[in-house]
Amino acid sequence: MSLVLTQLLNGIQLGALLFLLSAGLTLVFGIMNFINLAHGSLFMMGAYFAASAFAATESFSAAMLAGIGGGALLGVIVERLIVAHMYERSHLHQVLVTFGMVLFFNELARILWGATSIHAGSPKAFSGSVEILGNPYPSYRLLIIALSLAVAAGLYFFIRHTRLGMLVRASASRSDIASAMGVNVVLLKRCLFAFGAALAGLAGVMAGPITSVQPGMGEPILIMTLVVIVTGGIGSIRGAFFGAMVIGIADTVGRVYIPMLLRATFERSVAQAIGPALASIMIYLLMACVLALRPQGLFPVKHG
Amino acid sequence: MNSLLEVKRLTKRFRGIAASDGLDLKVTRGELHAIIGPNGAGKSTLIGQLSGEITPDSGSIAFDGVDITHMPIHKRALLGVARSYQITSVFEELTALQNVALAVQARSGHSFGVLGEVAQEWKLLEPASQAIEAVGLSESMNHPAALLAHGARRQLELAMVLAMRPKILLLDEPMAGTSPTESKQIVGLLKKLRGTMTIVLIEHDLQAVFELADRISVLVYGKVIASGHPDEIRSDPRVIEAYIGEEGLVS
Amino acid sequence: QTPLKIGFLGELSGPQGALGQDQYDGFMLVVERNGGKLGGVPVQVIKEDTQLKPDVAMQAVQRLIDREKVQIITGVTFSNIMMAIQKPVTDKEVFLIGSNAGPSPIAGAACSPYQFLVSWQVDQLAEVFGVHANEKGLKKVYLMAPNYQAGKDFLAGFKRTFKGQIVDEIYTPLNQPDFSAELTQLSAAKPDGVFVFYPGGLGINFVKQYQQAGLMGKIPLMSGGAVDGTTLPALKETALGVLGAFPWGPDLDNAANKQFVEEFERKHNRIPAAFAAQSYDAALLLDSAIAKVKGNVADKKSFMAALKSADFKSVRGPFKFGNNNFPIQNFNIQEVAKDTRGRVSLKTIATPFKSQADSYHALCAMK
Amino acid sequence: MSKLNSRRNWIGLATFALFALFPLFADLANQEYYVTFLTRVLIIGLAAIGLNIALGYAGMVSFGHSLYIGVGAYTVAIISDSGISNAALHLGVALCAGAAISLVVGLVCLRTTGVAFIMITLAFAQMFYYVVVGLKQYGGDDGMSLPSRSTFGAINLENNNVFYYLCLTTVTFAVLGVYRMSMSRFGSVIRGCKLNERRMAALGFATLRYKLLAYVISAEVCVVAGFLLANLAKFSSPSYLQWSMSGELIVMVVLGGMGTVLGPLLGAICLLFLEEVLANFGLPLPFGVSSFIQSHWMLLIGLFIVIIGLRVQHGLASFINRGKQDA
Amino acid sequence: MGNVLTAKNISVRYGASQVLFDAEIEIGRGEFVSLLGRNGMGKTTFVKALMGMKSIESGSVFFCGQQVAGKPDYVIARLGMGIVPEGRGIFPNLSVNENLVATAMQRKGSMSTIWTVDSVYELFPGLRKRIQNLGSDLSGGEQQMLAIGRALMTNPQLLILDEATEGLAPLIRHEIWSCLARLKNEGLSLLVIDKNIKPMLGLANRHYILEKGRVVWKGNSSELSDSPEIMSKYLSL
Ligand SMILES: Nc1ncnc2c1ncn2[C@@H]1O[C@H](COP(=O)(O)OP(=O)(O)OP(=O)(O)O)[C@@H](O)[C@H]1O
Ligand SMILES: Nc1ncnc2c1ncn2[C@@H]1O[C@H](COP(=O)(O)OP(=O)(O)OP(=O)(O)O)[C@@H](O)[C@H]1O
Ligand SMILES: [Mg+2]
Ligand SMILES: [Mg+2]
Repeated sequence: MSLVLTQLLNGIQLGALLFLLSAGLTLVFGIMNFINLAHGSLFMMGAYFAASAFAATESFSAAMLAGIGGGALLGVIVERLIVAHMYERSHLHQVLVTFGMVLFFNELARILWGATSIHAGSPKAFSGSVEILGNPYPSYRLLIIALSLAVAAGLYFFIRHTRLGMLVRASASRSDIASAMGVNVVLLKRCLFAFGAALAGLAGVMAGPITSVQPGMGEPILIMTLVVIVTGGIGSIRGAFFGAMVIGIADTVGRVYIPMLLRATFERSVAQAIGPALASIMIYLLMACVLALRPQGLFPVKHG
Repeated sequence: MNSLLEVKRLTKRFRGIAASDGLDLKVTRGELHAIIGPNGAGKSTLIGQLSGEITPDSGSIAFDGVDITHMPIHKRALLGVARSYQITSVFEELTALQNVALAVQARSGHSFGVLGEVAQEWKLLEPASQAIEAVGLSESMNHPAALLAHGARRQLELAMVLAMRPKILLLDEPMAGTSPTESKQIVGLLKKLRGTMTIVLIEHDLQAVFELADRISVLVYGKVIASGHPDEIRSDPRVIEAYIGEEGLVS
Repeated sequence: QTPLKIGFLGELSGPQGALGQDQYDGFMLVVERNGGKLGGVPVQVIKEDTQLKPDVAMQAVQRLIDREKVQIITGVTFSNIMMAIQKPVTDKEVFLIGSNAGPSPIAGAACSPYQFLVSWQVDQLAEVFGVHANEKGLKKVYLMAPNYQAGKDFLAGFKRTFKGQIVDEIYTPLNQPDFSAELTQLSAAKPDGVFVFYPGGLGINFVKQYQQAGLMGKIPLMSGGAVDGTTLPALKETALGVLGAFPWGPDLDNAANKQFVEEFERKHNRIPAAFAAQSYDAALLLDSAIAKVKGNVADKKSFMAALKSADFKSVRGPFKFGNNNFPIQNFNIQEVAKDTRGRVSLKTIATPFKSQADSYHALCAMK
Repeated sequence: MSKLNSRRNWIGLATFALFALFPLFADLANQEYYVTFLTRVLIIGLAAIGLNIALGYAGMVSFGHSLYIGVGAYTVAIISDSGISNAALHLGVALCAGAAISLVVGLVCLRTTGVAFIMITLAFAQMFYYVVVGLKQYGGDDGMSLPSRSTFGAINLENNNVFYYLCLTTVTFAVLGVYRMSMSRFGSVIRGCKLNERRMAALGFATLRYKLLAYVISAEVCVVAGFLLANLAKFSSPSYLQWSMSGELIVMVVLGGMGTVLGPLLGAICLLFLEEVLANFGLPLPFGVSSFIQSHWMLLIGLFIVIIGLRVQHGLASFINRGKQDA
Repeated sequence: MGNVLTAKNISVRYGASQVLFDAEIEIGRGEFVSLLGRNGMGKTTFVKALMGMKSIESGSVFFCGQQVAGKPDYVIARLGMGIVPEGRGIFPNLSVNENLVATAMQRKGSMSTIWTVDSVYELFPGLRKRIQNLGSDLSGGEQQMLAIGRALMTNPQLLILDEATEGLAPLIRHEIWSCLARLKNEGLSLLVIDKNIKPMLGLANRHYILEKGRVVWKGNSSELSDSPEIMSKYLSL
């Protein structure tokens, strides 16, 4: 039983990481109506910035600063040069431009840091594991969960209860009107994109110590993130949060228990053949089912 | 009485708000039936349910003896239910003629043919150009809809609706936002159509409503509170209180 | 004199690009040392990226053979690429000098006289661990690999030689970057040892997470692919104590290896990985064989014989080709440890296979 | 209008002639490699033509058409694997499988619109990708080799030139077919759905049915492309199913011109030639630029795609049209 | 006191088609000015050009003594131009209260009082009952009141209303007119576009008529009432 709970915790941790990425992506989509496939690249660049900073300073705080700050800076640059020209364009063109950006950034990372994955240090204080429910659990992963919950709470408060948050929501639905009422929407959008990029950078920082920092590391997780926001309801932070948790838990639990279940019912070779295949498409199946029943996702945003 | 459309106990709720609240309505064949009522009374919701874009929670809608409560939009259209939108809805990139030809195509059997060339099919083009002439838009026949002025688009939309040869026409505020000049044109057009088909008209322009309507129903909070001849309605104290106001009578 | 064209096919981009690059660097080390010549003949190495896609590799092979008219193709990083191109290349009677991937079919029934593998047959890596586990007296071992052909072959290879009990055998979806769930199951099962096959980036993920879960040092980790010269710079101290296996190691004590490691480090400023070593050997092999036929590669019979004789000093020490043109060589177990200069590197701790041929050579029709 | 049309026909014919004569030149220059290369261009172009039916004509932005290339390719590989090499059977089974899958996938996907549609099509393609990669008996990650090309009666497809002409014929038929379709009743209905679906329903069209059919047709063209692609390389690779394949197809369609007859083919030619040139960059530029381009050509392709997305609204086909009007 | 707004020679085009040709308008402090014309004559475009929501090709706009032509709309809004846009433009995903607060500006406008949430609720008691409702859940009339309240919360020097009574029931329409009368009495400058000319004849100081993008007539209410040929030619009355 405690094993199941630990697995649940694993799922929550994956969800937490996914949320960090989804939040930025869904924010940018919800407010600017911009679909950013290059979000995974910002994640990757964040991880690289952090790893380089760690190599130079041996300090995780410095790495964090570099990942978040670098992500935000890159966000500003990308927004100015490319994204700002794409807000009014069709989703198709946005997909295209950001698809090109994915290829570009992957190659850029390879040029700058080489094709090999590079070392991303983890904070000394969180390098061990702690005993939870009788099972050892990596304390670093608890840090990820805590950080992600803090971001979720902060975002919720920001969006719901600050005046800036109101302006963000207002611009999301009617940016033309918001601008006519005295809001500098261009600046707001730029900041927001940078903020989303900073969140992606943060996710990259946190993912560095558990995965390999290498070119193309953004794609698999980007696709999971897309699944999260579509399942949760595109453009909604709440949707991103619950979507991330649902997907994180479904993926983790599916990976462990589907092969087990199959093994209990089929003979070993059959179970081993279809188990992993089934486990790896779990989340896509889940998403297809959700969308077939609720095309708007689980928590659609309310618009007029 | 020969009623074409019969709505019974129609109910539709949005998050607690009853937009239709056990609504009953009968529309007689051939009449122009106006529906008025305060903002948020549920008029657009009613039209949405009649045309099929909104599914009612309960109740029934019978059209020409057929129960259409749960019929999909396109089937209703083929039965003869046509609607115009509050904001004109035409195919911007197509010419006026192509717009109307699509409407003709809709009721001429299936469209899975991939061989014939639409631009050569007189079966589609002739009725289309007739409909365009009927609304007085002949000289703009080959202009893209995107280039038409506001009034001309209204005319084009009417031509599309006419080309569908509907039995009933549902009009949601066709005069909203139109200047007196355009309003007069539309009133003129509706006068021409009146009698040739059944029309349900939603409008806040009382002058036009009283000028056109054979019968008026007043909708408040999702219920019909009064129904009758224009003169009865004009003097009904409940209608004055809920909708027209004392001053409204004067103007 | 027009240079002799040699095609180099490798995984040069994408997440696994480091492997191909290492291979290429090892090969070019010899070519450049000889002033752009092999066997006294000027050579032009045309490099083609396979992008880890068999179809792209097929195009590259077509380009090399049909357009560039090469007679020799070397490199080839991954098994799936090898499987896709081996037949098209050898059918055209072009020499295929593989310097990494060695899948079982081409060691067995699908072997060809035009193909020479300077590396090793993949199953050996797993088999050697099985033997090692027996020698160390491990009773219960937990197996994990990604869910694809190579992963399954690996675990099968381990089971072929391991005599103890397999606690569980887990296949994770390919591309799955996170192993938290599996590690939880693993640590609950309390095995004596863990044998995994996770190459490249997956291996980095796995080792990092294994360490964070507090399992490193508690349960010995035997890994295929996870620790080598390309992943250690990313793993650093995290990987200390992990076991790996290769026929070659940077600390092997022979003259050829000393020269190789020293020259490589001077040129590239990093410790070479096994891929570079094998490729270096491939270049030495070609050097010797081309010299024997005096550059007349078109004389296929003689060139084939020259290759087969393997008349060169391998960085691995004893080296000769078996009947299937796969090497007969030693296989070592290595532990991740700090080298004399304090860098994290591989230290040879045992040699369970001495001059051993692979398990499939009997299936090959060549004698 | 008629002048414009005749010019377009003229350009189309000239292109066709160029393609038709190409193998002769290639033989003369002893460069059969380029025949194979051009065959691949034609096949990928065919897939782009297929995608264009959904994307350009019906306005359904599918980010998952690689799925159908995979269906075509794997059907051939799996059937060949069991020893049957009859092309008619391969194609027949592939088309049936394609129809069944696209019907189901289409039905689910078409419940959504906009970005959700883009994402769910992507998700389905990913799902099939993982299934294929996970299934060891069908080669898994390694892909599947075909023992030989499909046999097509008396015609010997093993000959590269013959195979080239087969692809050229298929593409020509596809182009003509799309041209006819765009003028037909069906064509005008799906265009109407793209422009204003709500209105189409209100006019009395069962829009779902038409869009679904357009989706299935579009998928089937890609299935044929997959069938040819597997035969070309005698190999079926899971990378045909990767999302970057879908992405590149979209690039080709947009680059060439959405909703135009020849656009997708033009886009495919352009992009694939660019890739080929960059990856084998031969110009002797100073400061190691050449080798930089050779090894980092993806960077330039990425930039190229970004610029297309930023700048190209109507595609190359419209350039040709505009040029014609000026002339 | 001078003018709040003086605009001259405004030309605007949408792509290839020019919509405004040398249009001009002047609004004095505390004045109620109306902009009349048939559909598609360019009224909304004119207002958008003044606000900076649509870039102008040529012309000058002086607002509160500053040249604002070419400045972005949010700058002009912060200078004190408030708008009730065509189609209301309520933020659908914000509550009534948030709609009012989000874009509020605390400064001295052209009226004696500084507008706050409370004073808006006093003006429109109907809104107070719906404080927590989302903008999208309001009826058309309530949305219109909210749009006016939102504009007032920016404490503008000049309030522009574009078709503020469109689609409203007669009862509510009347309420809006009496509200505008009150605002005028309190000293706010107003520019109003509306198709109901009768109530405006009573309220407005001056009128401008636009025809095909040009100002073809300007004058005060009595001049307009006295020229039936103008009324019938341009306004079909
Ligand atoms: N999709 C929806 N979600 C939630 N509430 C809705 C929705 N559509 C309508 N409503 C609510 O239902 C009620 C009736 O709306 P409806 O649009 O039918 O009114 P109406 O009579 O057409 O008003 P008006 O004259 O202002 O157009 C309103 O209170 C409205 O807020
Ligand atoms: N976004 C646009 N793109 C192209 N043309 C436009 C656009 N918006 C308006 N127009 C055109 O500009 C002209 C003026 O439009 P505008 O909306 O300013 O008129 P209006 O006087 O406000 O009309 P209404 O009374 O209908 O609101 C019209 O002919 C219209 O077709
Ligand atoms: Mg309404
Ligand atoms: Mg207007």
